[in-house]
Amino acid sequence: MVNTDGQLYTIEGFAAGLIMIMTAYLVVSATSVYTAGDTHISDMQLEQLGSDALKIMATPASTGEISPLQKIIEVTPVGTDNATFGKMFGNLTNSKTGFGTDHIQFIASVSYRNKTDDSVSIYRLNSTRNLAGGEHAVRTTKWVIVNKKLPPSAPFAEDRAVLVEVLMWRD
Amino acid sequence: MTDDRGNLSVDFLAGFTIFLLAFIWVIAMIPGLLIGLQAYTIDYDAVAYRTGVILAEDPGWPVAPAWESFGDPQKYNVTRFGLAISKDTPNILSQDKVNRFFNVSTTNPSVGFIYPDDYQKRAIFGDFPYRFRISLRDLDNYRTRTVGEQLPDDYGYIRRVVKIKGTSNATINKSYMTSHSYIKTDNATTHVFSILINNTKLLSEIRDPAYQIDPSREQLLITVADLSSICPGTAITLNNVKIYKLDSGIYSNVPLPASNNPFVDGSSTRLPSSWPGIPAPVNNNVTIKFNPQYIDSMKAQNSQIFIAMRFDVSPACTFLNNTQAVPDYNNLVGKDTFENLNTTPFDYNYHPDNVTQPKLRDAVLAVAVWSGETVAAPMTALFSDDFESATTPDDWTPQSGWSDPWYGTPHYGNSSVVLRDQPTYITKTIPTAGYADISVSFEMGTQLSGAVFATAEWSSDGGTTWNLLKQINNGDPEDNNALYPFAYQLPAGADNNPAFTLRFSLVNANAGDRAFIDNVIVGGNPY
Amino acid sequence: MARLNDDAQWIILMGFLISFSFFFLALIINQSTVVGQTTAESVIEFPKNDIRDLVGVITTNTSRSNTTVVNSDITVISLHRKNAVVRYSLIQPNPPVDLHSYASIHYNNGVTTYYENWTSL
Amino acid sequence: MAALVTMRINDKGVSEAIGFMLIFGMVIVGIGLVTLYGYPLLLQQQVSADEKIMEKNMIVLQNDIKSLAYKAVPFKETSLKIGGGSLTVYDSSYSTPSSTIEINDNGNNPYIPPFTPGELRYESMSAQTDIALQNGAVVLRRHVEPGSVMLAEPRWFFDSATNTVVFNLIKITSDTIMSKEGIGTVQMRLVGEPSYSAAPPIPNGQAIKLVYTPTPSGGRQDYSVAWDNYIIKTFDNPPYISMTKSGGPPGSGTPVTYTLTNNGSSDMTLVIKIFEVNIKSL
Repeated sequence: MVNTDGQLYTIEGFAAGLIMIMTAYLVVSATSVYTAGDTHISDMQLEQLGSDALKIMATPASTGEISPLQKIIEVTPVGTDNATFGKMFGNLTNSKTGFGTDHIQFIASVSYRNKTDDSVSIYRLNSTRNLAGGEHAVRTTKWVIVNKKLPPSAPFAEDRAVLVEVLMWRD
Repeated sequence: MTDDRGNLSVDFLAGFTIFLLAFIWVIAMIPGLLIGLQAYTIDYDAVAYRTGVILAEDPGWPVAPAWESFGDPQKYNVTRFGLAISKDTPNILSQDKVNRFFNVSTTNPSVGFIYPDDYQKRAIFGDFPYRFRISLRDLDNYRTRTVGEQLPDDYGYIRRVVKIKGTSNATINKSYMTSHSYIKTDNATTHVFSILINNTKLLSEIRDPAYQIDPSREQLLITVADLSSICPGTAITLNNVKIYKLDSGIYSNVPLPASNNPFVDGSSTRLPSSWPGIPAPVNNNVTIKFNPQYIDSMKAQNSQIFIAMRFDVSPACTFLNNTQAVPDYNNLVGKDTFENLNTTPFDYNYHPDNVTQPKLRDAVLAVAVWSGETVAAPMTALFSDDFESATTPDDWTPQSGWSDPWYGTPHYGNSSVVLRDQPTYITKTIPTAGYADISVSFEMGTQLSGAVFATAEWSSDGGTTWNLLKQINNGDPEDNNALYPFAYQLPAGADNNPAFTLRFSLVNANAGDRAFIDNVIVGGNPY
Repeated sequence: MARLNDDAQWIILMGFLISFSFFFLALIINQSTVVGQTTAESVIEFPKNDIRDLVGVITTNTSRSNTTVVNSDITVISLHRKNAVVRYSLIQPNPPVDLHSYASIHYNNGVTTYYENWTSL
Repeated sequence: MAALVTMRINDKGVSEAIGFMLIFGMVIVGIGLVTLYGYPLLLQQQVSADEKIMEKNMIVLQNDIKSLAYKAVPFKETSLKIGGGSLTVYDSSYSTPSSTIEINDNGNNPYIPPFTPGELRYESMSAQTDIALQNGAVVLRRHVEPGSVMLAEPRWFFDSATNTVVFNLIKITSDTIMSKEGIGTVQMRLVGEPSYSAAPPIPNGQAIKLVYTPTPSGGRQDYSVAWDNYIIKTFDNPPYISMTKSGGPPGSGTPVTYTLTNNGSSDMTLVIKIFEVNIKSL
């Protein structure tokens, strides 16, 4: 008499294994790899940091003073670089509470309106370096009221609202 | 019939092995399946963001009276932490709120807020027991304050740039007294000096809470200095300080609780409750520092507060006196005294000659959130010394007598320690048994000339060999008579080491060279 | 032995059980992948900082932001650089009758419309 | 074992071979049923999952485009899995555009040259569905049904407080024809400064005419129904704007003209901004 018990164990082991592997295959191929959410989180963090730093720079240290940001824009001729901005902004955004510093790069520019034709001109205020292709940046902005000749050819200085825009990214 | 028992078991083994192999293979695929799943960090980031917003942009709850004014017994009334001065001034933090927030205890409910329970309910929110670490680094003061645990590898994070509103203060020194004719030519033994805090004016002249002097929310600091130089040789006692409140034309005398007693001669403790029964002898200066809660409890928003300080001098002399000499100080009548042509109280106002105005300092606030077990228990410093003791650095080994407590600039708290005038050092052995990941932080600064330098070093063998941590040379940026923070993570040689030693030295020094050290902290993770 | 031995069927049952649990796990994972993203995006999408900044610049120093030049600066630059339609008007204090200044500020970027009537402290 | 055997009552009539065949047959039938019904069901599930995932992916891409256009961020990239179909970029100059938009004044004089947005399109092979990211909107169209749906809206708006109509047109360009299946990284960048035109104010009673020309009749890429719903919802704002529609109907492949007449008391401002987004790679 041939004993068939043995074959049954083997066959059923095979069957169970096959079922599991098939399911695993289907399941793995059906679920997607999805990393989009993370980039938005870090964008948000960077944006918040930059917007905070600009806000702090636009806040005078004590009453009666003018804010550092307003001063920087007022003293810097249109089109020239202002290193004070870079130093201050870099210090505020790169400082951490623990050891070491962050590595945040930025390009800061100022937008103003031309009174004659309502067009908007932009000039660069300061930057750490240029944005290389493929780097992931965010933009933060801050309104400042300055007393300045805008555009530089304007006959007199008056109170103007300008928008400071900072494009920032991590190394 | 043959016995088939053996047959069965070989076959069973074969079938079961195939099943197991397939099972293991399938299980091995699960991590790959979970790659795309990063909801946990996203969640942590969102919680960190929320906490950051609450701390940086919200004044907390309750607002009036402000939550930070609740003492530890009533801290259960605090429902939400928030460090902003008001809801209209996001990112501008109040120093008092910051101080109260970072007043943390790990165990003792009567000392401060307890990590993590008190904070979870009021700053992190959510039923989930998140772990966290909140630090605030005062960029202008080189100070970092932290509540929470050591960071794990993976956590949600947000960093906010903020400003901290400093407090205002006034120092009334001899030149100020002279120029304002506070030193009257009445050769008497009893003198009254009065100070006016006009709340109505303070709150209406500047309306932006970020720059406002608001005595009911922020501490005022008034120092009457240079008393010993007014009439040398006379003995001065501070006999009493009376507080009068002028509210809708009516003067009332408000008792001064002992918890708001003045400080005398730079002491760090207030005059005891036995004062003014036993008048306090004064050598040089008197400092008045009222708790905002005290002013707030007077409902002083619309009132003027007069502080009348009575000094007794012996022998009689021409002394500080700007208040109409009233025969009976014990029964002062507000109207007669303060609305008198001969009374010109010192006005605590927005004039920069009178009062150093509150200044906003830059700071960075970081919130990290995670969950689960952290490697380290709540951060415990293995060793710390802020050199506040009068005989500092008593528990260090001074090489010679040339290391002393230093009350001048620079120091934190009461004092730092100074190494001075000749080559000298202090050392301290701090056993790190049972701890790994040793970190050292301290604040150091110098005032050097010539080829002199100051060093901070550590040793793993009790001082036979030294490893340099920081050296400040003459002319370095740190060589400007200020303290700078330094922090170092030490290599494994410092771990679990009973002979771990720190040393601060002043090398090649001559008379006049100084090195200052403060706030030495050694930390580690228990094994 | 005349009867089929069915002792081994628990193995196949186990296979099924594991397969099903695996399948459900995958379904749940598929559902959860998009959750976090929306929170981050909604934070970015809502122009809280922009609005705060705008209201701040208009209200912190009302005498400076009241000029027609500054008003059109803000309106035009908002539209050019921030894609937002902004309009505001200010009423300066009139001492001693009224010590407060007032502003009405309107902001619309197509997604968020914001309107504020502000009175100085 | 011997004891066990003796306890069996009667197994003579039971054939071991037949029993085995019975069980074996049942297993085979079971497997057959699963293959016949279960597996297609599973595939169906997977297809609709692919589609759902792609809908979300397209919204993620739309968010990237929003960042580029409205936040003036120079560069964005997103990794995503394109399942069950392919993602293709159609340059703005593609010869049979899925739509052409013209904005004219009262006298049919154009404010801008005819605008073809170009698009990023996901074409599902099995679900017979297209999802397109065009002009800042995400639209979906099933081949078997006539209509189309807008999954995410572009940022066109009317601000009644200032009586301003804003059209943000987004042009998608690419240097080469690109298509991708499987896991891909969509890299896009903002080209230049947005072109901005503020037309002369439109007084009360005057109108703006928006002409939407879909792909010719019978074309699979006719999204005019979705756009029609959106335009009506956004700009039909009585009492400020009275809107009339002519041509069409949407879905028939013929141009639809929307006339937006200023009914407000003040002049209406029209703002048209054109952003160019270049898809660098897929």
